[in-house]
Amino acid sequence: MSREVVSQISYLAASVLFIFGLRGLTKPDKARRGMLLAAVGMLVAIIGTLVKTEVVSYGWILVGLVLGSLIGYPLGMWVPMTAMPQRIAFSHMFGALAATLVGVSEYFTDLSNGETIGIPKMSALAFEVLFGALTVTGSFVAFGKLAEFLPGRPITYKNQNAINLGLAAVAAGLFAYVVFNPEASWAFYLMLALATLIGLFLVLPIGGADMPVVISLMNSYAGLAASATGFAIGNEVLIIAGALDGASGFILSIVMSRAMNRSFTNVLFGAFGSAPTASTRTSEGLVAAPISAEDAALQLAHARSVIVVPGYGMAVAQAQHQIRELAELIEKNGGEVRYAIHPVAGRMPGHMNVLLAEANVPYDRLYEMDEINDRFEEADVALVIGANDVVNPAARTDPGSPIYGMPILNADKAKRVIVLKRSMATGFAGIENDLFYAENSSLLFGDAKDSLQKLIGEIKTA
Amino acid sequence: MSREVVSQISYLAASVLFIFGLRGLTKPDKARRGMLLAAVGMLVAIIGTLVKTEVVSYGWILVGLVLGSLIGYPLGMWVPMTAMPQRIAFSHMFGALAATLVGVSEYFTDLSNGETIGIPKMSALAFEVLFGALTVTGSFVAFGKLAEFLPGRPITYKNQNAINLGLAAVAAGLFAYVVFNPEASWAFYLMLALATLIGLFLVLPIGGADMPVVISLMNSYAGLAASATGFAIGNEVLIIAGALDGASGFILSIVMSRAMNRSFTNVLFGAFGSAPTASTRTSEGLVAAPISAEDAALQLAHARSVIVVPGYGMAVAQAQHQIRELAELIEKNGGEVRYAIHPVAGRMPGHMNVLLAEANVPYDRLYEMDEINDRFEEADVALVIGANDVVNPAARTDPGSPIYGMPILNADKAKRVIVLKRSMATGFAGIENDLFYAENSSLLFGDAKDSLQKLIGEIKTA
Amino acid sequence: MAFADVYVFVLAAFVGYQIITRVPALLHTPLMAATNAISGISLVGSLVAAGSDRNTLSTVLGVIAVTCAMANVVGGFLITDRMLSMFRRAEKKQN
Amino acid sequence: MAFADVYVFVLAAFVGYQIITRVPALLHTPLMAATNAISGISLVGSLVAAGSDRNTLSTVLGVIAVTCAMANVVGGFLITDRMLSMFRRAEKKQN
Ligand SMILES: NC(=O)c1ccc[n+]([C@@H]2O[C@H](COP(=O)([O-])OP(=O)(O)OC[C@H]3O[C@@H](n4cnc5c(N)ncnc54)[C@H](OP(=O)(O)O)[C@@H]3O)[C@@H](O)[C@H]2O)c1
Ligand SMILES: NC(=O)c1ccc[n+]([C@@H]2O[C@H](COP(=O)([O-])OP(=O)(O)OC[C@H]3O[C@@H](n4cnc5c(N)ncnc54)[C@H](OP(=O)(O)O)[C@@H]3O)[C@@H](O)[C@H]2O)c1
Repeated sequence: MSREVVSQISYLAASVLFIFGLRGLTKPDKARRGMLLAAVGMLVAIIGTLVKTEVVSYGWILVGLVLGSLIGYPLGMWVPMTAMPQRIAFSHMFGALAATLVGVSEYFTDLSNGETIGIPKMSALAFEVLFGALTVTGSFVAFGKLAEFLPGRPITYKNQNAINLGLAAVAAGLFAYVVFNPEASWAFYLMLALATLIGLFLVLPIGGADMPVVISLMNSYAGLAASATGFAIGNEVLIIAGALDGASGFILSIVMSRAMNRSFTNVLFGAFGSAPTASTRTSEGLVAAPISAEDAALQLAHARSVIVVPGYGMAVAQAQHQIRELAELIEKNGGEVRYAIHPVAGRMPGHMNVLLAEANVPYDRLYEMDEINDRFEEADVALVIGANDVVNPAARTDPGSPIYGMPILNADKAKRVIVLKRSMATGFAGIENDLFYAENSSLLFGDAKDSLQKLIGEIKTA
Repeated sequence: MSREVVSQISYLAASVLFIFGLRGLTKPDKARRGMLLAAVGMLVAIIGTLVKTEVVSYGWILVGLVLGSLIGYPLGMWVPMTAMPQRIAFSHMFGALAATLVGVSEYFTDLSNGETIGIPKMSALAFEVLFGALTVTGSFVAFGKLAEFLPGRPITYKNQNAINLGLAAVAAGLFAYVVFNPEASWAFYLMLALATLIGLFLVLPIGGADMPVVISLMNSYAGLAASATGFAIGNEVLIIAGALDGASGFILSIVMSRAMNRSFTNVLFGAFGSAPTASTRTSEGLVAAPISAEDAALQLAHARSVIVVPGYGMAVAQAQHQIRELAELIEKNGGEVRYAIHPVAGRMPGHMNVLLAEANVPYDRLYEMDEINDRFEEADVALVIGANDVVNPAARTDPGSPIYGMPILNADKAKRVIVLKRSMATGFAGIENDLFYAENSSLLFGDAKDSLQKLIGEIKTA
Repeated sequence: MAFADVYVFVLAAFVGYQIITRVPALLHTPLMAATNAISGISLVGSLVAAGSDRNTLSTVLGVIAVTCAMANVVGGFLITDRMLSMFRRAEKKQN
Repeated sequence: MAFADVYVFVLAAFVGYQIITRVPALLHTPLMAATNAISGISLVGSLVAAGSDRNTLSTVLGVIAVTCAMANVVGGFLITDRMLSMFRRAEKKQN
């Protein structure tokens, strides 16, 4: 069997293994094995590439592989779960950079060998470099905002939209030009430079809290860039992996935008940057009832059925371990504890699930919104921990509210509601929450971790 | 745009439309629109072929298209629903014949043009012709058995297995030979001839009742032959459509074999031909209680909840319209009527559903086994109409029974069971059914249609 | 024969598997009829055989193939639609 | 560029769509990490760029690309596995 045939078969095997790998993620108990398959697929594809006849010197390759592994290991093993959003943004930057550089290298080589690049290949290369470069800087900004070395607030400037549109138009013009004039390398590199600027200008004006949607979109763009690479160099496993990544990013951004009550086009065109609108109602005249840790502990200790609603505040306070501890105490007292997970609780799809899994909460105690929403009525206590928007009844009742129509968790239907938060501050959407003023609810003020520790102490000594 | 580009785009469009079309079948209310999409896809593909530069004379094409439409119209509009199994077998014959002839034409043309056929293309051609020809004769026999112009009983002869194995070995040898010696046309045509024999000998020994599994397998073979054609002539829409058909036939035969308690390999290797084993238990000493139409009508008229279990006998008696009529009478009396559909009730996947739909029974009254099996206990009457094996409690209770382990409908759990059949004869599996002797069940003997008409008359005059 | 076609086949088989396993038992008979209709796509091969004036045998076989495939297309789509048109929900009281 | 590759892309997008829409919300974060890891497949391009001695620029860019892609592969698969290993059912009483 010739080297090329070995390589082609390895790519086919890798493609199939990637697909089976992702399929594993449809079932929690098959997910790990699935990812193992995908990893094997990656290994097979690497080996299949190394045997290719074109690959003649291995020295630099080895340098890259070792360096990459050295960077990858800490990114895999040391990054804490709470840092996942920035971790993922960072990786998109790497992925897009790799795709872009391959595109440049391919273009430069073809050109310096005096080859004529056909329209299809040139379109693929231009697309790859455009989307790749845009994703590199866009992901970098997203990373910076999430890691908080860039300001999280929207950075706006004058004529922002006009400038962005102008940049995009020029880049599109260059794209068209270089496709029909592949030898015009100035156009190619200028387009590349503009794409990096577009990436910056696209993401800078977006608030830090909106970054998850940005990340998903960037995921999808990086996937498309990878597919374009595949078209350019005629490699199907790249096309397939790129399409899978593209589909994943695209679908996650749709899921998020739906659950956040944003329109689909809003997401598609990246125009999700506007700062959250101000509250439509004020809390004037309403009084929220505070509760002491002692009283709250008493209620929890005697509850037969508790539903925990975690939110972004749990992630901020890193309170997931204390939640599990408290749940175990309640269970020891004969109560049942379930967790209600809103699709966009936290700041990333699946955010709450990972944190609770980290704290050893079994995933069959975690219920999706549709599964548990009818059960709140029977619950003795709904324990809201750092969640706000996802339990705001205005989404059901107030047509004037910006989140009206967004599906929410019916925590307000529980017999008693205990809310753990630090102040009366609003959540991500910046709007008042009537739940806090409801008759059946009371607030336990303070950092969620501290409050939970107090609750645990009270129940233990009781 | 060149003609070839138009044609390529039309094929891409057709592929996508086929996929969307089949996706429509996952939801009953989107199925019709889906099939419309698929039909549009077919039209697009035909037009895209007709504009190709190779196509130079349209006279004979027109003859074929008109003739085909003339044959197709009655096959589509006049064939009664009860004749669906043979109708489908007949079509597989046509489909496989078309694929085979294209393969022969391609081979003959390449050879007479003095072209050298490469190994990949020759493999595809040989595969196409082998599987195509086998499917033509195999489907023909299946058609004949189902349409009852061939004897339905297994036609066996001496050394059957040895002969079949021998034929297969020779065909495989010819396959290998011709792949490496494409100019050996004698080997090609001899293989073709052997394949037609194999098709005959494979299906003749199989009993008529087993034909549905045969049909599904043939569906899958015909799909594979079409895919091979696609490989041979480098046409992706053929590859895709063939793969879709192949998957469908394959999955349906698995579904059937599982629900029939046959092993998977059994189906895969076509070795499903053995005649049903004889009963393990006899009915000695047991007495079945007959019931008069009058008494049965009385029970049905007063029932608050009736579950109808249709089976092959309903199809034989064409009793679906009477069932609907009876159901309406029961409903008028305030009773509720549901239908429990076993996955292999009847003689074809989905057989009962189509017949009941034909009789205007709304499909949301039809329940799949898993949905309704727990409801029999609450039902006042389970009305078993020409079903036998699918309600045989031996599948649950008698480890010695050939159908032990097969999932069945729990009709025996209903408060009363009324069985409509003509005699104490066994069903497809040829085994006794204890349900008929159970204390809570009684038999209304006679053709199902007649019995139902009597029941209707009784209730009306009551 | 392009190697990419192998990918096309494998991916199409995946797509097929995922779709077909989600077709409810209710629609299994229409599904069989539908795949019959779609199998008529061998027209893309037989039309070329019948109409490209290669040689007499090719034309004859091509025309027979066109006839068979077209019969499947017309008959298959018609009967599928006929069947599907019978499936309906119980929206209002039936009469 | 073969036209068949367009089919490969379209079909892969279908497969992706059908799989991803069935990933439960529970596993959305691991999914993001997993696609990150898989995106490291751009190695198949960057290894060639880095190792085929075409010209210095190509080698330099290639090595950077190999580094980035490999970091995603190693980091991505490790963190996905780390996350997934934390998800568990409540089989027995937890301690
Ligand atoms: N999950 C996603 O994929 C995603 C992506 C983008 C946007 N979003 C948006 O994010 C929001 C998520 O809703 P959510 O209910 O989870 O969160 P939220 O509405 O943002 O509210 C979080 C609450 O946690 C409290 N909190 C913060 N730090 C805390 C601490 N250390 N201890 C205790 N409480 C603390 C805050 O109140 P105090 O300051 O008073 O403590 C705040 O009200 C939604 O609006 C969603 O649309 C989600
Ligand atoms: N659906 C599929 O895809 C498929 C495919 C292949 C095999 N099968 C097999 O077929 C069987 C289907 O089970 P089933 O319960 O539907 O049918 P069955 O077990 O074959 O029994 C049919 C019953 O209907 C009665 N019957 C026949 N004609 C009748 C008439 N005119 N009026 C009243 N009754 C009549 C027969 O009894 P009398 O003669 O006493 O009337 C017989 O007992 C299973 O064993 C299954 O494995 C199904």
